[in-house]
Amino acid sequence: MKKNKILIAVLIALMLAVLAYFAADIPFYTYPETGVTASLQSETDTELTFSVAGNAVFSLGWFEAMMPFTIIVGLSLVCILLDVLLRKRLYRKNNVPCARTERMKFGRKQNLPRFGFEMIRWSIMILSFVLLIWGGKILGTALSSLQLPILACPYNEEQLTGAGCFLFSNLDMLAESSVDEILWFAGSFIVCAVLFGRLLCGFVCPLGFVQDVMHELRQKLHTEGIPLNEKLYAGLRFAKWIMLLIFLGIGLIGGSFCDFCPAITLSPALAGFKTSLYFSGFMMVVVLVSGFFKRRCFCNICPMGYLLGLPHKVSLARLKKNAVACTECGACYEACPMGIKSIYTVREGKNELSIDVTTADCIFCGECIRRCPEDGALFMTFAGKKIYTASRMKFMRDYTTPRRKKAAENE
Amino acid sequence: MSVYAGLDGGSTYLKAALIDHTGKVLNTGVKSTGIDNNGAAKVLLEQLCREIGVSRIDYTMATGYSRKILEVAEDDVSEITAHAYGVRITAPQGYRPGLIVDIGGQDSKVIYLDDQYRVKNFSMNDKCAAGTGKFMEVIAQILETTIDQVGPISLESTAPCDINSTCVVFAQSEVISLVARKFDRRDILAGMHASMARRIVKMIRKNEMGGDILMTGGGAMNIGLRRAFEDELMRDVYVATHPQFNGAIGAALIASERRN
Amino acid sequence: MNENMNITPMNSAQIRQQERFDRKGTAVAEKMLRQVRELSHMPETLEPFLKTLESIFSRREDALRPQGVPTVGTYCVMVPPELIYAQGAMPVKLCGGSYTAFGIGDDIAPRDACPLVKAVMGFEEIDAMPVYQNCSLMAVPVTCDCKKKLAGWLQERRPTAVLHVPANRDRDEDMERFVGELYRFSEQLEQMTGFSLTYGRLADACRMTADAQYQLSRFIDLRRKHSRIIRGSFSMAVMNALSYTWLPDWTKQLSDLNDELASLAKQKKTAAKENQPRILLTGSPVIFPNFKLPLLIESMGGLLAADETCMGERGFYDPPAIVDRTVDGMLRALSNRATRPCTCPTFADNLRRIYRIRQLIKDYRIQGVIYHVLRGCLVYDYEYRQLEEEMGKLGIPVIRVETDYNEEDVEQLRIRVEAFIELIKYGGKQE
Amino acid sequence: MDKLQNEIRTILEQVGQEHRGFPEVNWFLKTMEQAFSAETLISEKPSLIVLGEDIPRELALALSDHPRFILGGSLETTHWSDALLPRDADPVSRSACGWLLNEKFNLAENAIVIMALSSDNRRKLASLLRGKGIRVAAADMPPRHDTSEARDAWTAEMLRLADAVSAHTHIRLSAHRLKAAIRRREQVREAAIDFKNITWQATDSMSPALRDIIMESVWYAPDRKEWVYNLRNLTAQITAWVRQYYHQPDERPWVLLAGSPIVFPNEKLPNLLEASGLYLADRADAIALQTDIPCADAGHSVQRMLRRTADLRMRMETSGSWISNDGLLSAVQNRLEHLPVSGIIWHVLKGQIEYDFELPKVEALAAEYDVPVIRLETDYQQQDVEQLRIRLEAFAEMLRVRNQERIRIAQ
Repeated sequence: MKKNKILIAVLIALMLAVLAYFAADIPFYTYPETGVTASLQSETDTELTFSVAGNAVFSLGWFEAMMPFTIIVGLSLVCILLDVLLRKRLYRKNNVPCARTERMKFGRKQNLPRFGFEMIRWSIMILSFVLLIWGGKILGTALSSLQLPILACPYNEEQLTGAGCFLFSNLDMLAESSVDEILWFAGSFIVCAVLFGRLLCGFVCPLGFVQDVMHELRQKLHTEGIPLNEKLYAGLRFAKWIMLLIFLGIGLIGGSFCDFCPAITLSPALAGFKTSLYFSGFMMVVVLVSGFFKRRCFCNICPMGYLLGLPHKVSLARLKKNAVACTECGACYEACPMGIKSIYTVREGKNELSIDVTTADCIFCGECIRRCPEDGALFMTFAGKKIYTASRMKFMRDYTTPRRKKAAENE
Repeated sequence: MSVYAGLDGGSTYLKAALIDHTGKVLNTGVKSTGIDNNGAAKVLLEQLCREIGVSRIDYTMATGYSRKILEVAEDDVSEITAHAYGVRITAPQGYRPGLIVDIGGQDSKVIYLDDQYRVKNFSMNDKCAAGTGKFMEVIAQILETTIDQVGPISLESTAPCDINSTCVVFAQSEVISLVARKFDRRDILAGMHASMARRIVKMIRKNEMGGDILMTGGGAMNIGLRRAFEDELMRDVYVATHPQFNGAIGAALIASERRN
Repeated sequence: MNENMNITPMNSAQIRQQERFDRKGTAVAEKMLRQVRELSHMPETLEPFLKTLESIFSRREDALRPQGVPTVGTYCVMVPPELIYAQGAMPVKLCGGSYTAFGIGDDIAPRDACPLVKAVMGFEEIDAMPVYQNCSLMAVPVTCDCKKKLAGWLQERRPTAVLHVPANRDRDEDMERFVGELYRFSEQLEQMTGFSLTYGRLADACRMTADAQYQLSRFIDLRRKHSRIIRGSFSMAVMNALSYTWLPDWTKQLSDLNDELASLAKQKKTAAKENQPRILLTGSPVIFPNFKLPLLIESMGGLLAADETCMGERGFYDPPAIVDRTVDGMLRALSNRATRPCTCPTFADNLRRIYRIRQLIKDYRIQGVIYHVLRGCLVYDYEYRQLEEEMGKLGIPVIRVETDYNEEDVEQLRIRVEAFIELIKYGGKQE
Repeated sequence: MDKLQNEIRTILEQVGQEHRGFPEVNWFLKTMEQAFSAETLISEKPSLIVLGEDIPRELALALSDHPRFILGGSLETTHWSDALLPRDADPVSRSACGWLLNEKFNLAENAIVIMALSSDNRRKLASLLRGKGIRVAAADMPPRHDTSEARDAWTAEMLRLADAVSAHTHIRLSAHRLKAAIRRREQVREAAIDFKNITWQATDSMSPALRDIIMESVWYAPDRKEWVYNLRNLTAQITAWVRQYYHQPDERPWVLLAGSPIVFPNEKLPNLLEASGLYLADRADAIALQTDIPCADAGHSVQRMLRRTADLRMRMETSGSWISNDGLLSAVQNRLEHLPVSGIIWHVLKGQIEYDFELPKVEALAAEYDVPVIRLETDYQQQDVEQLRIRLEAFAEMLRVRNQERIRIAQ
C-alpha cells in the first residue's frame, strides 16, 4: 500500500517537473512578436516576450493585453460550472445525500460589515493590489530595486517594487548579478521575511487577493466547496514540496519558473502589458478554480510563501492562544485557509494563558480569531501589541439578524 | 403411623415440621439459629417429637440456606421445590395453584406453579434485602414497635407516605428523615408496605401467572403487607395456613414421597 | 378489593400508574416551581420561563408553537436544533427529570439504568405527557450505554433517528462522520415534514438560533461581570424552559430578562450577599423537576454562580461557527459544534472539560465545585477523579454528590451540601 | 502477584482434573499456566496488546506475530485498579485496567494497546490508560450494526488501528499477512467446532469448564498452528475413547450460559453449574461465540478483506455494544434449536447494563421454545457464591422435574 503511494508520488513529481521544464512549449496565448521585444535580463535563454506598450487602462491596447486573462477567467468559470454539475452527479452515484444549494432570496438583510481587523485587511489588500499593478504609473518606479518577496510579477515593469520571486527561481542568474543587486535582493528579502513573514501573503500578495475574491464569490453563490481535512492538507503539503523544488531548481537546469508561474497572467495584463502566456495560463485556471472551491488553495502550495514562512519564529506578527479559555471547538481550524490544526489542539505551553501558536503556514488572515467564540481565547499581536482579540459578542453579532443588532448595541 | 420431618434452615430461624403419611401437619416448631445449626436442629426435632409423643421419624428432609450442613437430615432439597410442595398442604380452600410469593428473612422469592403444583419458573430478589423480612424488622425497630404489630398498625393509616429507597440502609435513613419530619408512624408503615409490595410485584411477570396468588413465609403473617400487596396487584391474595413453616412442610412432604 | 376482581391485572396496573402519575407527577413539579418562586430576589421577567415549565409539567400541555409544526424529541446536546427548525419542526429536549416517571420506568428498565433513562421510559410508557406523546420523531444520539439501549427500545415504539456520536475526535474524519449522520437525520426529517434542506431555510434557522445564542451570550456576560446578579436556580429554570419553548419566544423572554438584569446591575442590586460562597455545579444533568440540588445549594446559603451541565448553560452554549456559507458548510459547522467543543464524557478523551471548568472558575470566581453524579451515570463518575486531582492543584474544594430523582435523600444531601458550604465559608481560603 | 498466581493455579488445578485422563489436555493447561506465569508476565514485553474481544483476532494476528490479549477476568487484578476506577465500573474493565496498570509488572512498556470503544467503560478506560502514559489506539464502534455506513465506519476504524500499530511496530498490514492470519483463524475455528461437537457426544469425557478453558487457550497460545495440531489430537483421542467405552446416558439437564462474557480465570459460574448438577452445554457470550463468526474470504486488498470482516462480524457479533444485540439473540436461538437445551442462564456482570436491557428479548425468545430463563447478576467476588448456589440448585431441580415431565408426556 505504502510502497505504491511513494511510487505514485515520485511519478507525479517527475511529471510536474517535466511539465515545468517544457512549460515554454505549451503555449496558452501568444502575441505576435511585434513592436519592441525585449528580454528582461540579457542572459535569459528562454524567449519570453512582451510588448512594452504601457497601455493606459481601458484603452484598446489594454483590452488587447487583457485578452488572455479574460480567457482564463472564462475558462475558470466553465470549469467551476462543470465541477458543480459533475459533483452532484457523482454524489448521487455514491448515494451520499446531497443538499440543495439555493440562492438566498432577495431582500434578506445581511449584516453590514463593521470596522475591524477584517475591513483593514481587505483595505490593505485592495490598496496593495492597486499599487502593485499600477503603482509605478502613479508613484513612479523609485522603489523598484526593492525586492518584495511575493509573487508579484516582474514582467509588469510599472510595479511599485520589484519582486523577489524572479531571482529566486533563477538562482543561476542571481549568481551572475552584480553585488549591488544581490545585496538589494538579499537585504530587502530578508528584512521583509523576518519582519513580516507570511503577513505579506495575507495582506499584500495580489495572487492571494484574487483567491480571496474567488472565495467570496463562492460564499455569495452558496456553492459547496470541498471538505477540508487532514488528507487534503497532506496532499497539498506534498504538492508544496514539489513546487518548491521546481521553484528553486528549474533555473539551474535551464527552464524558467515564469513559464509555469500563475502570477504572470495577472499583473502585467492588468497593467496593460501584452504578455504571451505558456503553461502559466493553465496554472492560473487551476489557481482560480481551486481557489473557488477551497479558500487560498494555491497559498498552501506556494513556494514563495514557504520561504517566507521559514523565519516565523522571529517575525513580528504572532498568533497566540489562551489554552484555558479555548474550548477546542475547532472553529479556528475550520476557518483556517491554511489548515493549521495545531492551533486548536495545542494545550500545553510555557504560559498557558498565552501560548504562541504561530506556525510557518500562518498567513495572519485573522479568520481564526474572527471565528473564535471564546473571549480572548485567540489573539494576534504585532511587535508585542495585541491587535486583534477574539470576542464572543463580536462573534455572535456576525450571525444574528441585523435589526436585533441595533437594539443590542443600545445598552 | 409414619412420621416425616422437614427442616428449613433459614437465615434467622430454623423451622421444623412433622407430618404424617396422609399429609396432616402434626407439629411445627421454630428455634433461632445459633452457631451450631446441627445441634439446634437435633434439639428442635426431639422437642417436637416429645410434644406429640412420637418416638421415631421415618425420614428427614432439609431445605433452606443451611440444608447442606444439617446432618440430622437424610437428604436435602432446594427451597423452591420445598415451597412448591408445601403449598399442597398449606394452601387454603379454593386456591388454584398459580403463584407463590415467599417473603423470608433475607430473600423473597416468586414461584410460578402449573396446575399440578409443579414449578414452572421462579425468580428471586437481588442481593440486597429490600422487600424482605429483614427490611421490615429494621423499620419496625426504628418505629419502636414489634414485627407482629407492624401490620395492624399500618392498617390505620389514612395517607400513606412515599418510601422509595430500594436498599435497606437507604430506606432506613429515609424512614428516619420521615420520622424527623413528624410523619405519623401509621402512615410510614403503610408506605413501607406499599414500597415492599411494589418491589415484589416487580418480580412477578404477570403473563406467566396462571391461578391465584399465595403468600408464604414470615411476611405473609403481616396483614398490612398483604393488603398492600392486594392493592398493588388488584387481586385477592391467599395466605398459607402455616406461612412460616411452608418450606419445612414441603420438605417433609418430599420426605414422605421419597420414603414411599 | 373484590369489586376490582374483574379488571385484568395489566389494565388495572396501567390505570393505577396513570393515577399515581396524575396525583404525584404534577404535585412534584408544582412543589419544585413553588420552591423556585419562594427564593428571594426573583427577577420579574423570569415568570414566562416558569410559566412554560408549569404548562408542560403541571398542566401537562404540549409545547407552545405555531399551528401545524410537528415536534422532534431530542435527547442530547448533539442534536442540532438548527437542522430541525430548518426543516419545519420544533425540537423539544426530552431528557426526563421527573421522579414519578422514574418510578414507572423503574419497573421496565434494568435496576442499574440511570434515572434519566428510566424517566424517559416511564414517560414513554404512560400516556400522560403530550410533550412526549405528540413527538413525530425521536432523535437519540448514542452517547452512553443507557442511551444506546434506550435508542433500541424507542426504535421499537416510535420513529427514531439514531445518531452515532464518534467517541474519538482526534482526526477530522471523526467529525466528518457526524456530518454524514446529520445528512441522514435530515433525510428522516424531510420524510416527516416534507421540507427539504435548502440553504435559505437552514440559514434562517441558524440566524434564529444565533439570535437566541446572542441573548444567551449577553446573559452569560452579565453573570460573569456581576456574579451575584441572579440565582443559579433561576438560570437553570431559564435553560430548562428552553427545552420546551419555541425559540424566538425564548429569545424574546431572555432579552427581557437581560434588560432587567442590566438595569439591576446599574442600580448595583444583587441577588445574594457578598459573603455567599460561589459554587459551580457540574456533572450529570439537572433536569426539571429534579431541581433538588440547585435549590438545596441556594437554600443552604450558597450561590450557584455557574453550572456546567448539559441541561444548563452547556446545552446551548457553543455557537456554530459558520465559515462556509453553504448547506454543506453549515452542516459542517453544526457537526463541528456538536462534537469538538462538547464536554460530554461520551468522548474518550475529554480533557477539555477540565479546562472548561477551570475557565468557569476564573470567569465566575468560583470557590467550590459540586459534582453531581446521577446514580448509574458511569461516565461522569469516571471523570470525577481527574477533576478532583486538578481542583486539588488549584485549591478549590470539590464534593461528589451521588443521588437520583428520589426526593427522600434530601436530608442526607442537605447535610453534605451545608457542610461543604460552611467549609468554604469558614474553613476554605477566602478570596 | 502471588495471589494472582494462586488464583490462576487453583483454577487450572481444580478444573484440570475434570477429564478422563487425556494426556493432550496437559498441553493446553500448560499453555494457560505459561501465559499467566509470573516470569512471563514480568519478562514478556509484547509490542501489541489487544484489549477485549471486539477487535477481530485475525486483524490482531496480522498486525503482530505475538499479540497479547487481555480479556479481563481475574479477581486479583480487579483489586489492583480499585483506586483508579469508580465504584460501578464493570469487573472486566477493572481487571483489564489491573493487568495494564500495576506495580508488579508492566506489560505495556513497549506495547501499543488497541481496543474498541464498545461501551462506556471502554471509552473511559482508553482515556484513563492514555493519561497514565500508555500508548492506546482506540477504534470507535458504531452503535448500529445493520447499515452499510456503520460497516464502512468500522472498516475505517480497523484501518485506523492498523495505521497506529504499524507506526509503532513498523510492521505493515499487508494483504499477505492478513490473508495468512485469516487462514489461521479459519483453521482454529474448524478445529474448535469439531472439538465442541465431540464433547457434546461424550458429555462425560470432560467438564464443560475444562472444555471452555481449552477453547479459550487459543487467545493465549504462542503458536496457533501448534494449538490446532494439539486440539485435533485431543479430538481424535476423545473420539477413540467414545468408541471404546460404553457411556451411560447423561441425565443432567443441559443449560446455556449467555450474556456477559465469562473470562478465564473467573470460572465461578461454570464451576457452580457443575456443582448444581447442570451440564453447561455451551456459552453464548461475546468471547465464546467468536468461534461462530466466520472469517472473510481471502481477498486481494486489505481494504476489501477488512470490509468483509466487518460485514461478517457485525452480522454475528455478540458484544453488548449494539443498539440491538441481534447477533447474540440469533446465537441463542441457534443453540436452542440444535442442542437439547432445557434452560438458559442469563449472566449479567455487575456494571454491564447493556446485557440487562437484552433480557426481555431473550426471555421472549426462550418462551417460544418453552425454556425457562434465570438471570444471575454477579461480579468476580466470591461473596455471593452461596446465594448463587441456592438459585442454581433450585433451577436445576426445576429443570429436572420439567425434563421428567416431558419424558413422561412423551411416553
